[in-house]
Amino acid sequence: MSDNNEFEPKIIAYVCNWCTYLGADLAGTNRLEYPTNVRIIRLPCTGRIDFNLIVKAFEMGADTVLVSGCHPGDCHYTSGNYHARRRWMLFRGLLDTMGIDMERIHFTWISAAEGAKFQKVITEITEKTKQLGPYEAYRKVCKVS
Amino acid sequence: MDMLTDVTTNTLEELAHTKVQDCYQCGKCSAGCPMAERMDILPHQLVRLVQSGFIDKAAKAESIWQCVSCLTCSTRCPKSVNCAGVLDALRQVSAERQATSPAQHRTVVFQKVFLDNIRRYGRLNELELIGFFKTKGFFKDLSIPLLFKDSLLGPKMMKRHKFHLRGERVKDRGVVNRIFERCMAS
Amino acid sequence: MARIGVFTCWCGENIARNVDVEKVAEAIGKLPHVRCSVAYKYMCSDPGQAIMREKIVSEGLTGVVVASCSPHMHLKTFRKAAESEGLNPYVVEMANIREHCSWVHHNKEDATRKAIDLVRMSVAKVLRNHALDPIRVPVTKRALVIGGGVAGIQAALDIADAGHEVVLVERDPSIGGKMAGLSETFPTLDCSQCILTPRMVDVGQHPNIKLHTYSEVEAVDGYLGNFKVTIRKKARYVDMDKCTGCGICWNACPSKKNLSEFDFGMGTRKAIYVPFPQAVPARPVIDANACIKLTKDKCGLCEKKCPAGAINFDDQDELITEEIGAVVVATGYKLYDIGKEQQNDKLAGYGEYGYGKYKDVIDSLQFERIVSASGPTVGEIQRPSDGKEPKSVVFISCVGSRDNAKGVSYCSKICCMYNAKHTMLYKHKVHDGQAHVFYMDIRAGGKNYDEFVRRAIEQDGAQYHRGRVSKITEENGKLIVRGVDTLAGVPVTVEADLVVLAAAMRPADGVEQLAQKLNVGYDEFGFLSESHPKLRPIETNAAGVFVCGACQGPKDIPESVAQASAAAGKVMMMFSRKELTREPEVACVNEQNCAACFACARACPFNAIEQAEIRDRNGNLVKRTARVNPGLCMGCGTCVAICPSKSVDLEGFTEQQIYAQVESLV
Amino acid sequence: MDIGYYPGCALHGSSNDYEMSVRACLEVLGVQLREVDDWICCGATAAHSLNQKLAVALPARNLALAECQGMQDLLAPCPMCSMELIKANQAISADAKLKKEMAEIVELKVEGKVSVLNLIQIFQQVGLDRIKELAVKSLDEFKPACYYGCLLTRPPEALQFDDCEQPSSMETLLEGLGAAPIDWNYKTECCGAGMTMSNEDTVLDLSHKILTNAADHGANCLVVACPMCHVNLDMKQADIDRRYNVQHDMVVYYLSDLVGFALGLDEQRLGVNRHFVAKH
Repeated sequence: MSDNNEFEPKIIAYVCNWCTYLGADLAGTNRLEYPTNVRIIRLPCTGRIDFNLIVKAFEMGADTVLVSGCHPGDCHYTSGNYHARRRWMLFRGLLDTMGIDMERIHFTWISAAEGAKFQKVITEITEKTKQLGPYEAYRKVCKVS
Repeated sequence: MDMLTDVTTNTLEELAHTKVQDCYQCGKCSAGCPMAERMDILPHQLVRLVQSGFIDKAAKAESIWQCVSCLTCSTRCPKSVNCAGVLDALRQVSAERQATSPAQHRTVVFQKVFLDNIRRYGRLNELELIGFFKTKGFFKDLSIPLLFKDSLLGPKMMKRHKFHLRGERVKDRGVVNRIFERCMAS
Repeated sequence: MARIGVFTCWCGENIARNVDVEKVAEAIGKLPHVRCSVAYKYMCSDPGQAIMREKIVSEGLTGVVVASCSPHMHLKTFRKAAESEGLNPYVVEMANIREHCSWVHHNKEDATRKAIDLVRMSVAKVLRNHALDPIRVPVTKRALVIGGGVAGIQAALDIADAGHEVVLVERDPSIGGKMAGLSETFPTLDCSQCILTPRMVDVGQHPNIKLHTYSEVEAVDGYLGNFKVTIRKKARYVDMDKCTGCGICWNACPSKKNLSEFDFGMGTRKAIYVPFPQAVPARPVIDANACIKLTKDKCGLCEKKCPAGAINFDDQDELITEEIGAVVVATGYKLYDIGKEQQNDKLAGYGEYGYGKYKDVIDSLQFERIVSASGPTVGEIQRPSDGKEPKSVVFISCVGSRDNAKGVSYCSKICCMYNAKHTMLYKHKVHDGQAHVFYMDIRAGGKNYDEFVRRAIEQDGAQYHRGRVSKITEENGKLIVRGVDTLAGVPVTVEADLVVLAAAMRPADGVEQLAQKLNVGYDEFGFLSESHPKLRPIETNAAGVFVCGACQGPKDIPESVAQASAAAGKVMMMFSRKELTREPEVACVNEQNCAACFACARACPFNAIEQAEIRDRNGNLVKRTARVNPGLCMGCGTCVAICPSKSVDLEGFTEQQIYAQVESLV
Repeated sequence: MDIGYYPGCALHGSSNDYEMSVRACLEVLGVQLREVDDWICCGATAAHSLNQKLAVALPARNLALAECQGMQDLLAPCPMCSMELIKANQAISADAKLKKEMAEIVELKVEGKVSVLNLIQIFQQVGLDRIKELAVKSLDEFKPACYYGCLLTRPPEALQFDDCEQPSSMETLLEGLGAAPIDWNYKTECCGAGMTMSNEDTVLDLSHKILTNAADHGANCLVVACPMCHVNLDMKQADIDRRYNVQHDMVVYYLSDLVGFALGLDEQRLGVNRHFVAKH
């Protein structure tokens, strides 16, 4: 990646411990290759993810944030992911108003059995972020304020 | 020339707007089909042929022309496979080739004449359709009885005013023709 | 001053091939607070753990990061190792540089860079970890079993025989469940009642079992080891203490034509009745909707005739509470409703089969009653419409099962076997009759199962056609069954006298509401969710609640019984301890900051947050606050995200820890 | 009530008796029909057998015409037309790409938001109570076998009309008007429909079974709401009789004929005198 000056995005993924984290484990067990740009932060449940964490990630230099948990109905904690989804619906508008580029936030469901989906999602998000370029706009705003 | 070799399962699926791989061959389509007893290849077998990529064989089946499009198969399918749509698609594929059997021949001719009729008038001219169909049928497979079969019925229908002698035609026949051109072209 | 030790694993070639582990160890060694950073071939091996233990002591470590595989693999291993040297296990973290790095990235330089990042994140986190103590809770050594079918009976007897008290709650007037109504059982054809009723009697007489029939669970409070359960005892109108079960009342009752639930409508019962002669308890109940006294205030014959004076028309529902430590759910199944009307809008009926329209189209449980020696026809096979012996019977598999369009997508598992059984029982009783089976696949995996199906075909002459049936109509007293034999490739029409539909197995009514009371998950079909499909098949995600039998998924009798004994085993394990411990990674409220909005309490999937009051020494209310019950909290963190005043945090995943992880990436 | 009206070729051709009956009946019930100006054929089976695109385009043109002529509800008494219109309607409203493509092909903007109704639905909208109020005569001499055929209820996910296996809407209506509909087995079996001309054997066989079953269950007439069913069961009945050497003598009414009788209309008004099999 350092061979040329191609932009290497920084992607932070907040994932739940029971589905997506295990999905990523499965991708590993099956040796499914994907770009190295993602940094996974393990949380018990997507229900734990509040939107400050998303904002914080951008503040700290993330170019894209991924939130991923269990499929609806599969939550280890019965309904945490429903809360996450509901909150996401609400904050989506708020983040949008705040001027956060919604193309840089991704919300997906990846189960423990979906190693291939994890690979696909990470690959696609990395590609997309490369096209979007670094999230300078946000950091500039942060500096000003 | 065999035009079917390039027809794949996917092509069929697109034409039929359905996923044939969903079919698990329970046979409920064939069980309920009012025509099954006359069919050489049953509906579930046709779907299986398409699943396995034997489109040639499926498109040559006489049974696709025996289908009455009653939709019983699609309605009762536990996997929501549009079996009637698969047969429609097979007919479309097959119609582009030479007719291979009288059953197929009669139906294709009828449907082509039907569409031709609409193309010209915008609406169906039944009298002309029957006349045309019978003549074409006569020339193609020399079935004279067919030509006269409905001749007994005609006068009775006249008597009951069940015909428009001239038939109706729409005002804007140009647009009808253009619609046909655009659909046939693609 | 924090002193962190970092141990990077080669995992043989697994990590070392694509990640330069020595370089990782070196880079991490330079981080502040890191006292030692070493790499070793196999950290999880005994020598690997020994290195870690040695460093904990020699360096006086206050925190440990192991950079190796997934924490799901070895976090427990390393925490245990640390604990053995006196370090609190919750100051050990892992960095997953195998599944999430070396196995998925092939460019060694990039992978090494990422590995360093991952370890750095874990170091940042562990710096903010603190010691946690396992949560200890006392345990009430008394179990609740919900459902008195064969699974519930087995679980109750096993737990009771181990010397613990059991409270068994059954919704119907008698225990026995579906099995009590079966004729004979596959693959041995032994009589269902003969094997079940002795066990029912055992339950009724067991000194450790407290039986509540005609009762339902109303509410569940508390947590693992300490549940308080409210049970509704429905008005029975018969005083159980006075009644001797002599039978004078039901012989006297003039209300005769009520369809028997036990016979699935194939027979009738009185308004005061015992569901079947071997019922436990052998005490009657009055059907309030059918009783002439209760509906029209006339009659009252049973009361007049009862020598014990046990009839009480003023009886009311009664709520009682029981304190228990563990719950076994064994609520069983019901059959998919084949008729048009459905409770669930995802399902539609099989209008084409005429169930409910033609009297001689019945479901499998109804057939069980027709063929059962204890059934309404005393085992004579007679069809419902005219009582004639059917000479041709069609059995149809997968009615509702494996039907995405109108039914459920899953296979109900037991129907292939009982269809074979039904053809045999039929042939054994009607020698000149012919049984036909329409099936899609024969699923007969199990000891002596496939042999059993072959016997039905080869010895008892059942005619099997591979194909679904499309339509059933009635003509001149015959049912015209239009199917297909897909193997022969021909449509098949059978003129039948009786048609038996093998309807899909669905969870019993009300199980979703019960699951909500217990905080147990359930799938889209209403089957209760086990904790892990392979390794924790009996546990649920609600601590102290176990499942067995068909409430968890379609099963046959042997499987239900095995699972019930397994559930009993889990309960006994719990009861063998003086107190229970739970993972301390739970939420806790900063009660000073809490604004008492209780948004957390509403969001909590486990009802683990209660409204508490802080009072001063004189008992004056200082403030109200949310408070987490650590016995109930499962540690999902939903409350943390929802709290507007940031007054809740989740141990093990605190705001500080997560923020530190993110910040370490700059 | 003022609604759009798409008669389709059959009602303007050999089934003009059906149109007479529908128009006469709805006039009494106070339903004004506004015919789609310059409508074209829906394409029927021929289009979806030979060209899938044409099978959408032909109905799409009619939907577009109805839309730009300001119609919200559209009565299509022929179930074949009705089904083709509904299917095209749903396909277009669900698929923006197709919507655009169709607008180009048919040279008119089409949104797919007209609500297409069959004759039974119109009667339901008027309401059984209202029809009863206007009725002058009980239908008690009729013991009809209500025949729905294939396309009144199929495909169920598209049409969302009645129960596709055990429909009962015609029975409910006629029972309300004093008739005694019988229960029978062939309510939704196919009569051969579009095969009338190309495969007569099939049609005769299927129709024969239907007529036989209706008679076996005690029907004294058959009621249909489809021009093709009427052709096969009425016009072809003499052929069926000849071929199977029977004498069916089964009068076949359109649903609107019976409703019309109840409303006091006579056979001439309803076009019943044009049927082949006469009441004896």
